[in-house]
Amino acid sequence: MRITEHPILGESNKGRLVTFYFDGKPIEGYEAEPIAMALRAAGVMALRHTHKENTPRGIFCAIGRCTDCVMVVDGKPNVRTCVTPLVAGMTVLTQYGVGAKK
Amino acid sequence: MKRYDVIVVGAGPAGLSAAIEAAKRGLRVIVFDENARPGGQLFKQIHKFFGSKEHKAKIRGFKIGEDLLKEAQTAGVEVVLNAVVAGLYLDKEVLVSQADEVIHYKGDAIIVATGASENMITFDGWTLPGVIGAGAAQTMMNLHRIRPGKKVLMLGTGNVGLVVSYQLLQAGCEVVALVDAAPRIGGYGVHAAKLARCGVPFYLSHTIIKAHGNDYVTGVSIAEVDSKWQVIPGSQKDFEVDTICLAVGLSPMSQLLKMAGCAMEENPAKGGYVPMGNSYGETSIAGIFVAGDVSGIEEASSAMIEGRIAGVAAAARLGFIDSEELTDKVRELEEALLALRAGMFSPENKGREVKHTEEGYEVSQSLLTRGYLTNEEVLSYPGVTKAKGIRPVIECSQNIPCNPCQDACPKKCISIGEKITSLPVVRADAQCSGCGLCVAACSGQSIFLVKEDEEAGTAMVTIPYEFYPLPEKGCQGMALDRSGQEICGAEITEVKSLPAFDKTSLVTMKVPLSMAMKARFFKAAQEV
Amino acid sequence: MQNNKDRSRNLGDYLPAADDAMIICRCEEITKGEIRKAVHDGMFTLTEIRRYLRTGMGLCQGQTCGRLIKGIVARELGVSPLDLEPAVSRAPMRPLEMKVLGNEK
Amino acid sequence: MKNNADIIIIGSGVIGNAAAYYLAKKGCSVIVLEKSESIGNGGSSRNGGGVRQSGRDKRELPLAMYGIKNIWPTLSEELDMDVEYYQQGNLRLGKTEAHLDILSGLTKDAAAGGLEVRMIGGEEARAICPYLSQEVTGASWCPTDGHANPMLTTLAYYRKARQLGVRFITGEGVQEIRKIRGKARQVVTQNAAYEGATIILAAGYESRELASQLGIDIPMTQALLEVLVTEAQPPMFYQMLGTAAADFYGHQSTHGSFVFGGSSGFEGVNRDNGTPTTASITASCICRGIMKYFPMLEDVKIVRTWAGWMDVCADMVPVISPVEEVPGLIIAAAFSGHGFGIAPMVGLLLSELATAETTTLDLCAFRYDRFKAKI
Repeated sequence: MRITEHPILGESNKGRLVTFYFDGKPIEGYEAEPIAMALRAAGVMALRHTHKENTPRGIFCAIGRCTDCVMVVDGKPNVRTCVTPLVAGMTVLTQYGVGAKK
Repeated sequence: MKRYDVIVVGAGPAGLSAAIEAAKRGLRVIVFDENARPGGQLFKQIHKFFGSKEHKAKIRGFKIGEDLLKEAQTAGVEVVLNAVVAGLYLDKEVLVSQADEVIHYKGDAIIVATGASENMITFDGWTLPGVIGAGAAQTMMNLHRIRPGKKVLMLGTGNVGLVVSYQLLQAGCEVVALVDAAPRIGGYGVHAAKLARCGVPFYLSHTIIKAHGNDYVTGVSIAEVDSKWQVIPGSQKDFEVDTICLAVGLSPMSQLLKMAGCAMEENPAKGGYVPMGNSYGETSIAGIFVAGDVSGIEEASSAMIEGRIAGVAAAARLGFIDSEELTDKVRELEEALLALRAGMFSPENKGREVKHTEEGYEVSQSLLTRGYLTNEEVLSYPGVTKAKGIRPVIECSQNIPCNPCQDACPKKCISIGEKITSLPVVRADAQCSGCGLCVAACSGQSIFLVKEDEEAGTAMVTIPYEFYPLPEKGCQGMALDRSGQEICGAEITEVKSLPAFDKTSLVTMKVPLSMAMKARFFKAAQEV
Repeated sequence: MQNNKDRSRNLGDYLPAADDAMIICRCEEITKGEIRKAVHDGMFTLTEIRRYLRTGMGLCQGQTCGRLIKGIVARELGVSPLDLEPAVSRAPMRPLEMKVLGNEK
Repeated sequence: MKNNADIIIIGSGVIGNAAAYYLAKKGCSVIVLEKSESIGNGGSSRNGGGVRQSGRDKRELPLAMYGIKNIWPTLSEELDMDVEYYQQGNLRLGKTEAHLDILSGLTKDAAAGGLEVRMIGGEEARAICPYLSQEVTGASWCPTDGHANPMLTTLAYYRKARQLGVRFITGEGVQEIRKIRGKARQVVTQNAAYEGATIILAAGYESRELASQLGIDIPMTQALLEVLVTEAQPPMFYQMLGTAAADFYGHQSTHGSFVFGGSSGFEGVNRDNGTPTTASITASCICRGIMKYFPMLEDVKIVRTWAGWMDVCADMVPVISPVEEVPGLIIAAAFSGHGFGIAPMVGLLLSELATAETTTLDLCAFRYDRFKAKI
């Protein structure tokens, strides 16, 4: 899903590829890009499941406003992954309701 | 308590412009933005802007952003990023969260330029992953270089829906359809035409009835609506898509102002709940100003001018300039603003169908409902001449505020006149050299060069091209007409990509003579 | 506004609609049907709806659903959305960790 | 529609709404007039939700105890709506000797009034609420205290009263209570005049101005209180909490969010812009207070803060009283920031006063004419 070459923006230069962990699986993403973008590039659509209806949610506004992309990042729930920069070694978990799956 | 002359909230086009004008007049200015990058929406806007020179026309949004940042730096503006303004309190105090602390700041003036947020619309399945805002798509593609999906359906044919759809194509996505419940395309016809000639269909008077999928979007159903917005039974159409983009308007993000106690009003012409303000953007609380989308939804071009007005007005309120300088400067800026607010898409025409241009030309119904001018209609506009030899063909049929083509032609073949919303006229005695500067300068990509060769029975058609990969000279393929239909074989005879064209390449294709006024896009033959 | 003042005004019966199960407030998962019923229960202002159902009280603080709810409530009351005052705006504008908000400079 | 009723209530807060409900149940016709556009928009929707007996003035204690024994446990059922009432005790926490002295004093007074409340050590406090920091050295513990959702309680009374035929009119600010032939009878607003045999004035601080037109002064002032609300957390504990040092108070709600109130210390001299508005320093101060007792909440995010006015009486106890010198007038105001927990009981008592029944509890301690100079 990554755009490597673009007619207007030219070649992509996103810096260093790093490894992080999504639900235990190692995934690669670019350092400092939003976590949600790295996950989208890796084909992950559902970032959390809701509290009442347990339905999946993903990126919606992509600018930190709608809070639909919240996940458990390094143990902290409700982290807006569309505006939180990726750091090497991060552990990112799908959020279920208000926390990680028990 | 940290203290500044002016605190600006939001480093988008309005906020930066305000900060620049204030700082240039000697004020100590700080700008806070919650994002990691400044520029607001400008860095997501990769198209060339409309307007005239003073509005930075034909410059791409992100370049305007870079220029504004440089200008701010030179003027001595402090820009603080990743800084969330948590609240706007009594005595013009803001509480700002930066990294792991919150910091108190007070300003003698506060300029709120927080922009807008996207409106949403509900339908069965709208919470599924894969249903996203058009702004989200833009952010993903142009900031983070991620395709939102492979196959996308866009809901909304205002300028945002049209521009983002084009960006999706540029990013390599397939746009399966543009859908709008309104019976007419809401945005500029030229933006719609760019999509139509790539073969993207428009479904007007249609709405989404369901997004399919269990874990994420796998398809979408749309249906036609009647004049009372009720779904017409049996009109359902299904598409296989992985992404549904919603571009159904913006709302001013005015929460800070409401919290501060500014008098607010619900104003449909301004797109929602906005602070009441005077012509300088000053709210009911003296010293609190607003500029840009937060004070009423418009384009980035007008946001920049509103920002400049607020910056100058803040300088006057704080006694850095006298009232004469204020009046002079604001008069000049307001004229520029009025120029942008004129034409068929002016705020007062919002929601109204305009049937004729200012010049009396009929507005094409085909353009409004299908996104393209018919072969016959094209010939009626003043940008299209029957002159022989190479010439510009300007398929510009609506009064939009834009005039770069007039300035671009070194031979002065194109004239718009004083009023920048007027339709461009190609002079009958035009001595076109075929330089192509007008083609690249047209922000709406609606200028083509046409040259017939009667003897050979062929014609050369030069089109603006902003896709990747660029076809090469000698490349064979098909020419498409304005509706995106393949109409004949075509061969690329020249490809020009000059710095002066600013990333718009000029691709010339050879087509049969009869196709000279029909062929408007090129599709390379699939390599076997 | 005049219209909303008398809370004994007859709104007619609450009639179930096909799209009552549609989520409107994405954060708190409040449906259109719940919002419509709340109006019939006497919640005539956006502030009351918010307190009654928690719409707009989730993580995003109503940034997405505010406008949608306004439309639903207005329709149920038979008034223009322009007559409904949006619910209040409260600091902080984005969620802030306690340790950050407590660490003042 | 008719503007006459048996009883006119001024103010649709939890007190006014509860009174309206109990009166309607008795078969009275009632009109409730509310100045705000929204029902219960004052302190009723802006408080910590405590349903406490401990820590109360001994004059209020019987009201609180009666309500907790007889009304709160079945209130959700009675009103057909979950008011999120939890009766899992109240911990008032201390960290220093001075704190424990304060708590011991309060505990002694309350126990003397017949309340089951006792001092416990830090370990026992942590056994009740395992999330408390080691710094907590002791607490007062009242197992029958609890909390409820004030917004829902206020709206539940409104909803039920409305169903029973009570007429509520919002955006209807009262300008004057007029005496007719020696009796308080007419309530005049900008739009209309309403008439009732009895008028219950339950308009918070604004009751002072209206009563003064009839020559009655309730010595009270207005003070701002602020509350912060966190993002939802997994269920952790359901006790009501407070501290000896008044750093903060609050609880975790059904929704999972924590609702914590507190102050900066400047409440008595704060300014506002005509609406109850939060100050830039208070939420931070409350956060620091909470983290001293619950360090593990430091990463929890605050999603919202709000402010509300308390109507603070000179002696910190409300006025719940018929006004004999203005026949027909009943005042219920000056709840001093702890009216919510006793509101159902006060509503019941008001319904008895307004129908000239013998009140379930003696209300002498709450008379409007109790205030005397100090020497």
